[in-house]
Amino acid sequence: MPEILRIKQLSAGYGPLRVLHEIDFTVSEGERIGLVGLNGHGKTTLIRAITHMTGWQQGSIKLDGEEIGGTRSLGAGRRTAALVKKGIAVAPQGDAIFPGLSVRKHLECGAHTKLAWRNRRRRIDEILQIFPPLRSLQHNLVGKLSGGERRMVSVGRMLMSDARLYLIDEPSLGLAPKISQRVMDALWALPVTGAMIIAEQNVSLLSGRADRILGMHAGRMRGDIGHVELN
Amino acid sequence: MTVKTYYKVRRRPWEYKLSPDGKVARNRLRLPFTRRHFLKWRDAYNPKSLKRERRLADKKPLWWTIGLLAFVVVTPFLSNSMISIAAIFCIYASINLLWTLIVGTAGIFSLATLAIVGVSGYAAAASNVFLGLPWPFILLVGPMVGFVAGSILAAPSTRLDGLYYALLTMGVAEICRVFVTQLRSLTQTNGAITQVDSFIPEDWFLQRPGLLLGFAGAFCLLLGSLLLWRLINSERLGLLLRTAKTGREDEAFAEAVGIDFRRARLTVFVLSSSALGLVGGFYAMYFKSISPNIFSLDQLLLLFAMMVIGGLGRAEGAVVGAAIVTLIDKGFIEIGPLRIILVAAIMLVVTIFAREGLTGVRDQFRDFRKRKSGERRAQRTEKGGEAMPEEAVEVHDK
Amino acid sequence: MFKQSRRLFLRSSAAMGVALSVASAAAALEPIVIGIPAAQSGPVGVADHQDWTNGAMMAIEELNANGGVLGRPLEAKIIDLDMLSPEGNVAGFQSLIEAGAHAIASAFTIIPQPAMDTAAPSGIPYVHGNTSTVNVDLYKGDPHKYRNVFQLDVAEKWYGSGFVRFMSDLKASGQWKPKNNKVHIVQGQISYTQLISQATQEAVAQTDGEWEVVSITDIQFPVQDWAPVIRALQETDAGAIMIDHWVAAELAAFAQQYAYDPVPGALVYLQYGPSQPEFLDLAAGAGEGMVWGTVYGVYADESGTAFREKYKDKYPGTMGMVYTGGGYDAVNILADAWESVGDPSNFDAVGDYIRNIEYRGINGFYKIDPETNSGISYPNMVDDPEAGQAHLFFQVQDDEHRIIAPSPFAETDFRLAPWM
Amino acid sequence: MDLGLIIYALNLASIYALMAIGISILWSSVGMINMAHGATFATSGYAAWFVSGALKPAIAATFGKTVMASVMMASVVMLSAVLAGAFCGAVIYALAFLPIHDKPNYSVRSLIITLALNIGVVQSLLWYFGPRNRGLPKVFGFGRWELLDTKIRYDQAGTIVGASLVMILTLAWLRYSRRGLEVRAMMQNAEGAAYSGISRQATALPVLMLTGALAGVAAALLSQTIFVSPTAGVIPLVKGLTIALLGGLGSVSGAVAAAILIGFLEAIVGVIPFLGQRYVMFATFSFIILVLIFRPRGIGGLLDNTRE
Repeated sequence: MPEILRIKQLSAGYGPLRVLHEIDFTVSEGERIGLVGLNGHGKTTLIRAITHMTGWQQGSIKLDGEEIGGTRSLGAGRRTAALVKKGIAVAPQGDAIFPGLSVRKHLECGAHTKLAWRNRRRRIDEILQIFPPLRSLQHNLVGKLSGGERRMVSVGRMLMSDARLYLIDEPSLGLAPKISQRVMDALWALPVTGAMIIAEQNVSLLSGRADRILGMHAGRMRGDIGHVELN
Repeated sequence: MTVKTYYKVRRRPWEYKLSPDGKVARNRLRLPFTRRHFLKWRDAYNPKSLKRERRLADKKPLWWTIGLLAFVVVTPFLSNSMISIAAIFCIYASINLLWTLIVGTAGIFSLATLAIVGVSGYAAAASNVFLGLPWPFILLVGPMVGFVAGSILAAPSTRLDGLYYALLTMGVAEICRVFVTQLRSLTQTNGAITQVDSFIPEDWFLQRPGLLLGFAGAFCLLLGSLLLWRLINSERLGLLLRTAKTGREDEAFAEAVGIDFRRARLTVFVLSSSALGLVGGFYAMYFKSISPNIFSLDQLLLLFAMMVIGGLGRAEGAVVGAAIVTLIDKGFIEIGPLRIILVAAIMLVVTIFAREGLTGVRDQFRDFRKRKSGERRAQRTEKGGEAMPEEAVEVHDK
Repeated sequence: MFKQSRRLFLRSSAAMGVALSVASAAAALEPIVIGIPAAQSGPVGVADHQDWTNGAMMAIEELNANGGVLGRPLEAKIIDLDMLSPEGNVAGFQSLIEAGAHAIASAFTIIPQPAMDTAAPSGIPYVHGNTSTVNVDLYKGDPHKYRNVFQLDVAEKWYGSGFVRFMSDLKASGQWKPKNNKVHIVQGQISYTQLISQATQEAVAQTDGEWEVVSITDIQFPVQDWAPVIRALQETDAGAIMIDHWVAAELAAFAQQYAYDPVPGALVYLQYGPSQPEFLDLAAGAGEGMVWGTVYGVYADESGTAFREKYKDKYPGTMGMVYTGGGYDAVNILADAWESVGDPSNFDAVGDYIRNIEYRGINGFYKIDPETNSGISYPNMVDDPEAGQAHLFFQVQDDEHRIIAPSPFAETDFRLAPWM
Repeated sequence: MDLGLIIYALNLASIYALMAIGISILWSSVGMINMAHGATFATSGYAAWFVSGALKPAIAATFGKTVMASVMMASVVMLSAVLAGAFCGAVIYALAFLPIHDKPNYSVRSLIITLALNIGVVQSLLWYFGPRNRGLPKVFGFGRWELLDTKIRYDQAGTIVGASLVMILTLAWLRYSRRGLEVRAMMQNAEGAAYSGISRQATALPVLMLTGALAGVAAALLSQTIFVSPTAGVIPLVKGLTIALLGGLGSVSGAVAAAILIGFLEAIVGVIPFLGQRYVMFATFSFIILVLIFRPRGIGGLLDNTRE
């Protein structure tokens, strides 16, 4: 299996303050990886560092064998858009949504490649298939939707363009158990090429479905912890 | 086996330290009626020599004293026009200090500063010219009107967001200007009130002794503004406000733990407004006249340029900026419009490169140096380079 | 003494390479400095001040070409005056006095008191064209203190009575038959325009019904669109319209819009603004037939025409009709005074000379009225055409300013405007 | 209230709206209060004057006094103003956005830089071109129509129609084009936009150029009624800013509504006998202050969702 993402010795943080310490891991084609850890132990920072939202000072990140961003990054989202275009699709924590756009328009925003833009109508229909509740809401403003629906829109937007790597940050956060279960079910059922990383606090939503589960603790990677209960 | 290199951690070897007698208890001066001290002396034992050392932790008061003393000593020997410029500088610097109190300490983005100066100046001048009050009352009427104007203006500040409030105050200034120029009784003089009585005797006006007297007055005004700045920022009020310096969440937090944040802000606003009223009265007396130009946008922008060049929110920024811009604007009138372009260019360059104006350059450079040394340390240590706590400074990252 | 001789040495050594001539001998002496405070960066008055500076520079160059004054060259010291604020006026005048100016020649300032107060203590001769009553009042308040502050022209209030006199004369001469006796005044908000409006209303009231002010419309600088004003003019349908505003560009905009929608048969009087060079360029033909006036304008007689030609040679394009001549005359008057007093540093002697001056310049005859320390206006104050500065009335004819009144100085007759 | 007054009000409103939506779009997408909008206005006016003056002989030589000549002249004026406005936008991008957009205090610092640019450009224009006003060639020609007993000047009609057309085009571009979608996404959530592959640096340039071009159009249109001068941009800037704020900074439809409101307010105050023209500014600002006191976020919140 070819490698999609290889992270070596990544240390990231805010200024001199380190949050992540020497993260090392690789993701191969077709893998679905769960990233578990308690609140504040670096899951979100890791995802933000990969997308250059948070600066990192040391290490290397390779996407498909190609170095992205050199050995350090200023963060601040300066290169995020460029990375997204290179094939990293992100559904960030807390739904980066556009409240004034309709669901359809919102999904269109995700079609950033030429191909996706040309096929955007068909794609949107496909995504509406994946998330049936959105079908009746497709002309409503996203700002007026409920939390679960917003999360679906956010994930749907992520899926609009083909990417090599999908990063999903805490899809169940703040949702009622039933709805979060439904979102997770849809996520695991996605027909995804490339690889996917789902960060999650609730390990029960991952176990049994993820190919691997990686643990994060105090800003360090705990390695593959398999399917053990984590507490 | 690798050879380890040790880096020396330096601790300000250049700093001058006093070595007091270790047996005598420390005797410190206090500001009257307060628990505050004039200077921030810090005692420590030198770990090597085990001697008691005393250093001044905050050297700003020292620099202030030296700077102001030099200024007041040198000015009387200058030419007439330079003395005038010095006096104008004092007036502008006072206005800017008080404005800084409003914008920086109280966190209310008001653009009505000059409007308050103008309204109180007009009221004070009118009380003298039309009601015949003798000149000492100008210094009473000014602050009173400033107090009222400040109270009225302060009311919407809690309701409106920064930018909207800024615009509202700009509108107030414009309304004042239009109103004054419309006043039929002032038509003769284009809306200006002239021939205001002054603390400068009529015969001395704009001549050597009068200029010096005027300068002395303006300098006292500047000292007064500095004192007010110091009192507000070091007293309870300033401490209260500093608990919620950084943003909305902090504000909510401060409110939640029982700090009446709004009240503190409004108090600072009204206090500064009263002081601005005094400046307005002084302005009318100093020039014996006051014109609607004080409400104009150009004048406001000039003052804003001063604060920006010096550094928004800092006392020294307000004064240094006022010095630079006043000197260019009033001192270089021979080069015509070029001088305004020069001011704009300085403003542009300072803002692009310095995040907090000229007086913030030192801090910015230190932050930069700290970050760099932190990064270097991270690179040469094997274990990822944990930052030392003292280096973990707040770096404004987006 | 030492300083002077050192400077002399420096100057002469600098001039070593140049062949010695009379002119360079004059240049070797300490120059006489004329301070010119001119607004260059402010929002108003920049064009007028430019005119004044141009006129003054022309006079200085001419005088220097003729060997200077008292054998000394003249030198202009020009500073950028912020004439709207007290501190700006004070700073400007102080710096001129300190730079060693021997006199100050200024077009005008908006708030005269700080400027006068700065100039007065030093006793420096300060000649200007403020055209303002405030000056006169200040002078009357303390004639000794302001003794050397001379307003070369007259206070603005004469514009009012002068205009009414002009209308009556024009009517009497039969060149214009007004369709009714109504006068419609459109007034700006600054003291200048307000005082002119008041004076006009008073003068109209004294005509016993020959004229009647029926409507007054207020405008506010800057006027973005004259449509509401033109509507008001249409509604009033007066026989004479006075646009009492001073910004040339806005008057040109008025002319353009008025050309679409004229009030038939009305005489349109634009007060002073069209004197500025830009009016004709901007109106682009729409100003045809409009009348304007000035109490301080360049004559079209022999000397005036010669001056106009010289000026146009030096500064091509449309010429300003007021302050060009004003600046030129002011410098010549100062030169006269210095020539006969002999010592430019003796301010009071120079002031005394100007107080008693009788000088015929290109803007008319200069004589200082001791009551007001300012000029005398013909025919408003005196009946002799050569005893004061004529209150000139111009009409735009064939895209040029032509003087149509008062009769001794008229170039041509009044012509009916296209809409009359 | 008759038709003439309505035309006058609409004329004012269309110029104000052109300025205000530029300021509004810029604030909500790039997060910048553009104080250099007035300088852009003045510069565009001068560019149109300069280019049309330079090309006048060539056009006269090629087309003579035909209709084609005036059409050419009109397009030269509009085009040069628009291009100059867009160029100013690019300069603002290079000075006030690129160096600091990811640095601390960006919003305040960009405001200050644009303010400095405004002061500097206005004084440079005054210094270089002198204080004299300049007249642009009449894009819509001289003359007027009589419609329902009301006289409508060509330039009034042209301004209203032209400005509306430009605004409709702008709004359509925002609504239907891909770039427009990106801009709208950025207006609503900058970080989310970055995650959608919309780069702030890449989008800010066209936005700044577009708003600059809008100011250029406004300059060319307003200069049909008044003239080009260095300080010509001051009033449009102040009016544009206040109207953008009244419209609830960041809301395009709010800005248009506010512009129409203020246009009519000014027209009506101007004809009320005891108020008249001299109280127009007074009334405008009082009205805006009143609205802000009762609706602290302007009137835009009524119309759509804006960026917080």
